Amino acid sequence: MAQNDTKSNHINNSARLQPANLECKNLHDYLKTRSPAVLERLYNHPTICLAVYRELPELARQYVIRILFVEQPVPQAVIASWGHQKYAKEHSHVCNVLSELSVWQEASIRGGLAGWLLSPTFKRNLKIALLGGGKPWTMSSALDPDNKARDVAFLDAYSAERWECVLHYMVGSQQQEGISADAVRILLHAGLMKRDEEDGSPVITRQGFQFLLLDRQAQVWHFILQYLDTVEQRGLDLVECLTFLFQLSFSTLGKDYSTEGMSAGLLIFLQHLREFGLVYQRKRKAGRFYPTRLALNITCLQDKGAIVLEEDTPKGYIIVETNYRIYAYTDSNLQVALIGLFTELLYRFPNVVVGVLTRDSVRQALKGGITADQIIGYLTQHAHTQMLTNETKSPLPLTVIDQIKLWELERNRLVYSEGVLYSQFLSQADFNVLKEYAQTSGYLIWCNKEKRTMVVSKAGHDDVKKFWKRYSKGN
Amino acid sequence: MNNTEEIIKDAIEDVSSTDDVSLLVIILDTNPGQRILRENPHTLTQIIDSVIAFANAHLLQKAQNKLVIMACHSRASQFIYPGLGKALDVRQIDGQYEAFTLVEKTVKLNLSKLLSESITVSNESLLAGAIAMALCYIHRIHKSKPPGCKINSRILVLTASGDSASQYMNYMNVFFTAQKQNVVIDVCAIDQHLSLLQQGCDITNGMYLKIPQLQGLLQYLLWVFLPEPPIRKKLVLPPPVKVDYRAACFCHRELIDIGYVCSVCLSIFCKFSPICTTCHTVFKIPGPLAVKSKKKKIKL
Amino acid sequence: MTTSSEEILLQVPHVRYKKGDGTLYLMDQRIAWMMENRDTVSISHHYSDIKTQKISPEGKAKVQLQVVLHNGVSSTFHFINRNGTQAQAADRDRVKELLQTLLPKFKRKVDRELEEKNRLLSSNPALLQLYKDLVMTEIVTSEEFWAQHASQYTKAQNTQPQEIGVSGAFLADIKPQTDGCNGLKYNITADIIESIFKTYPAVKKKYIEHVPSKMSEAQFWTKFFQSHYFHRDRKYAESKDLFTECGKIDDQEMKRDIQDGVKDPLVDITSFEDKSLDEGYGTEVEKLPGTFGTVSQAMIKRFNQHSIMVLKASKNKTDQTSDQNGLQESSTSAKVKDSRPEGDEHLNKKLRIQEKITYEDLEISNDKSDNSKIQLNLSKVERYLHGPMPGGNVEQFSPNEAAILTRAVLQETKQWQNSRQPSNILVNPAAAVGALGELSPGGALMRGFQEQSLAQLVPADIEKEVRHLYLSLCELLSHFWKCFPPTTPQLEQKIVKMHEAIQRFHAAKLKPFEDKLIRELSPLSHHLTKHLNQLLNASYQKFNNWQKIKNIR
Amino acid sequence: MVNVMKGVLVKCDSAMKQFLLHLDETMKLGKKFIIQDLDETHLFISADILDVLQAKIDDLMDQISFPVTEKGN
Repeated sequence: MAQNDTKSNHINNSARLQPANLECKNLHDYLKTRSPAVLERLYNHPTICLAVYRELPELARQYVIRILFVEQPVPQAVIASWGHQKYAKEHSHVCNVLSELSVWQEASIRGGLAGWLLSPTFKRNLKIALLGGGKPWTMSSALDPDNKARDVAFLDAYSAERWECVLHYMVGSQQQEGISADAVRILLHAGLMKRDEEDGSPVITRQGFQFLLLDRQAQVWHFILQYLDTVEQRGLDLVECLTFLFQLSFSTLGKDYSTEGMSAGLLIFLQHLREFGLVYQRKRKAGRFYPTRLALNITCLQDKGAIVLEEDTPKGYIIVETNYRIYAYTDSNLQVALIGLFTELLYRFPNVVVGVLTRDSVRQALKGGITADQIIGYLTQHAHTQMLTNETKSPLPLTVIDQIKLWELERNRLVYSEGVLYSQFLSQADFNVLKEYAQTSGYLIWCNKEKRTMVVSKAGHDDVKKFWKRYSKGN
Repeated sequence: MNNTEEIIKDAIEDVSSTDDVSLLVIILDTNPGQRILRENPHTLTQIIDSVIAFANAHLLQKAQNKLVIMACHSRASQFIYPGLGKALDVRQIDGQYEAFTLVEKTVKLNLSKLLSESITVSNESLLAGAIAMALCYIHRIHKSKPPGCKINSRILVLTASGDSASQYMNYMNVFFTAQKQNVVIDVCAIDQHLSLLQQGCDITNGMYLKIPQLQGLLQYLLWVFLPEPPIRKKLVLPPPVKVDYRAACFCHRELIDIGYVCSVCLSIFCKFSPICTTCHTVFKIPGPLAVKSKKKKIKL
Repeated sequence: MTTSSEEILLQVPHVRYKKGDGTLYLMDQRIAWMMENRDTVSISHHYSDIKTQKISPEGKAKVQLQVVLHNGVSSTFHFINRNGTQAQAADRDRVKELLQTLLPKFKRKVDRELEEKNRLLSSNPALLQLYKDLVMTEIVTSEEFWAQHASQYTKAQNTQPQEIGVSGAFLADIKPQTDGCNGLKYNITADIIESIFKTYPAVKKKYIEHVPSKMSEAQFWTKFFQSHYFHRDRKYAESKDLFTECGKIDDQEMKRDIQDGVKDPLVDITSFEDKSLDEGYGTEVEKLPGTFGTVSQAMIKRFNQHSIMVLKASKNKTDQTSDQNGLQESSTSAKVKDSRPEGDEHLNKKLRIQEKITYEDLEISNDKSDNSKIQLNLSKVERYLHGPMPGGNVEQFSPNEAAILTRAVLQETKQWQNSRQPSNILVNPAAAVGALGELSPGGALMRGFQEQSLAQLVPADIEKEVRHLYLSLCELLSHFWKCFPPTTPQLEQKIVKMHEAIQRFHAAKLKPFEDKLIRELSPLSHHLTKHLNQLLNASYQKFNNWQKIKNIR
Repeated sequence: MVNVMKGVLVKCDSAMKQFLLHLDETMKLGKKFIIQDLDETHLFISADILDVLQAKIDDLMDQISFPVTEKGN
């Protein structure tokens, strides 16, 4: 991702040169981009701390928990000595993460040693979340039992139905009712859809397709992130919304929560969530709401595919055979449409679709900007339980995986990068000077000393040119 | 750039190793007969609170982590979390994460129930039995788990009572069962050193820790026992000390380095006797030769 | 240039070098060439510089001789004797013969020591490291180093290297290459010749007889190769060849050998049918008719004979090298023969066959003693069930005792329902820090950690450095301690020298390393070099004591 | 003085490069498009040809690929 960013800065986004891929940040990436001030405010809420903690890498979690009860800063050398030397790299990586999220800060100990100190706010609130204390979260004030309580099955059905609405709308399949202008606006904002040139009707973009191939959790998370970007304009408080979001994500499925004590802003937010099916409310003014599976563990991108032990998780429905055949046991148009993105559908029955992965079909998808990994990911995460039973690392047949990757590779046997060619330097010295400059400022794409030839990225051209002018004036 | 990438890469691949569900069964020795409890009952509260906090810390690690807490008594062992019957419906009372509150309430409720109804008879707790129960539970979970998901499960035993010679066989059975099911057994000895359980840890390559003082028990727990086996290899943890596998002679029950083993029934004796007291085998050894044969036996 | 001291061994006129005619001199040190009516030699190569000499093949228009130097430079001399090619060739051969004799002498002359040392260092890295650590840092001088420290290596060098045997395929390895017309060109190297001699003493005899007296070396070999002897398995006979009697001799050899038989009873050199195992297997194959049989027989015979020769060549190496006479060969084999009485020969055979056909792990133990079952009746079985510890610390409670305990615990539980103790009581910071201290490496609970798994903490490069430190320090110390008790003044001097060396080592190597440690990985800095320091101090102490005693005397 | 040209740097394996060279000198794309042959794996070509080229490459790929799956029945 990072590379893509930098590149796409250099090269203007001609789709051929640099296919702009859907980048789905995880919580970590998202928070990194926020200012320390915002982080500080966020850390005032135990829920956020909880979420952040869970998102930390394994080692980091251990470190944090180890110094959670320590008040004074701990020498960095000591912390370094906790891990085996073999994993020193990982250790440093972890330290970076913790600093980036300002979970801990540098603090010097007398004796000049540098030490780490947990951010007090973070520490306090994580403790609260873990051991109690502080004041209850909003939404968890007492309720008299719901006379027609909803069970989990119902909630799942509801949330699925709501969410599918959005997806259906995106692929432009028949049932389009029930999606609000608001949702559309977010889709547009997220660049998942764009207004068609001639008629203003929204059409799905390449990113949209990629979005569709994500797993449910990732979709929701990405969608919500996009939503949060727009939150400010709606006059809602970002921190408040985030907090609430995470409170939801840490709530218990099948339990009802009270809306009382919620600010007006939050109530609006709640309604939006309701529309996307993250929460269920019988009616707007009902004093209670039920969080749905969509809202739970909303940030857990990293452990996708880690099956939760509950029995009622959505079942996989795709079987992939080594002869590139795909059997999808589904009747949902959406899923059929999705499979259709990268397979050639052969037969369709009421409850099963048979397709075959061919070079053309996959290339079609690749042209559409879907990456091989996304295809593979989709197949994997929807793989039928029968596929999961074999103890191999991946449920899909390896031949298929490799072939898909190969098909992708063969497309980019040529790597293009727009640039400017500098050649026929009069003297080696000139060449070196310019090369040095370009290299240091990171514009140099290619160079050859003997031929005194170099290629500078387009973005860098003007800059380099200026420099050259100045230089040649110089002597 | 690239090295951070590769860090992330291996970070990812060790996620793949550790992102499976991890099931922790905590076995808590609640026998009031334990010395420390007899001296000061208040320590029970302290221990319980530490354990609960620790349990919650485990749940905190990953959303899909699973937790079971068992109470081990002088007569019976019981699951106290998740309790029998349907989970009680708790609301947040303060800033604590609901699920954690639930754990705390359930544990305390069930535990006090257990304590009130069972009267203790001896200071010996049925730890072996409790571990066996835990193993059964784990086995059940493994059978019922959906395909394609991995569970690495471990057992943590907290006890202040000493190991009891009378459970020796049961101990060994559970240890080797655990080893076979590759379930790791961790032991936290609160009061006295436990040689038997230590052997258990060694067999299932778990951690054994005799905590120096009760003060800050939680810190020790979090430090040593919170990391799951996959992560432990990355951390520097208290090294496995030399485990004492010496056998005790059948005659005086004393640990011996070198002894006499009956060639028929494998009984162990610290002194040579012409007749094995267990299987009554008569060793045909003339007097003078005894010395020589003794030497030979010592070679064993 | 040419000093009078050099005596001229050979002087050949009419030698052209680079379009210039002149005279070729072979001195005792170098080969030189002087332009005609010039008094300075324009070419002069020391024999030691010369790698090889090459000569133009027979029947070439030009008769030339080329000397190739070690540095790749080569200079070609063209012999232009007025009176014809024969003369030219004769000149050339004279030079060649002489060079042949001279060059080997000088080969060795190239600065042996240095080369030797280099080879030593490069061949064993440990020594190289030692060299780096001790010499390059001027802890000991290079002379001492070679004198003392590397002594065992140098000794190891002087041991006689193993004799190389003859490759069985050495004749096949000679790759004939066709020159344009239908003739083959064999180029044979010195060691090929050597092995031929080893294997075919008869040929060697011939060689000694004929070359160079009757014919030139080249001619000899040409004859050899095209001779019936070499082609003996081809079936056309060619009379009057100097190798025919070689063939005869060898045949006698062969016969004798066959009579002797080969020690290994499992090979049969007397059978000449070419039947591979699977077709003779079970059924007897009838003899193949026609010449083919005989041809192949000859071939097999030849092969057997060849291999016998090869074997013998390597077997009788010692006494062959002692005396270059071909006849020796036969006599030795004769010796071999009568040194083996019949009796034990059978025995050997038996043994050999035995070991081929029996597998001891397949042997069934034939002690079928009484298998009457004895009923095992155990008493006091519970003893098995008891743990291996001084058991029985179990105490039973009397009912009221139990009641008290329960009550105490119960009212403890009462408090849970209403209150929860705040976290800072759960673990107060002090306790937390304490635990942290105990559990971090070097802490109370990490006892035995440092010793055991220090290795895991130390990065590889540091580890390597430590190893080197030990290597060099131990070297020094060993020499230091060897000097005690100092009986001779030399020893005393050496003690002082070594002591200084050790101190230099301490300052130059150990100290910087320790500083580095402190900087890089503080938690274990002192542990790593503790032992090294102990060693050092021990030696220092010893030295001081010794000094004192000396001063007292 | 130094000579400056705008264009696109192409990185490819040498086989691919040969193909490009071939395209270039046989004018398969209607005109010459390689501005400079930089080295074994790099070419500098004119930017405007890009889409045509990519298309060309694609149907080359189509030619040299064979179906891994048999469709139907």
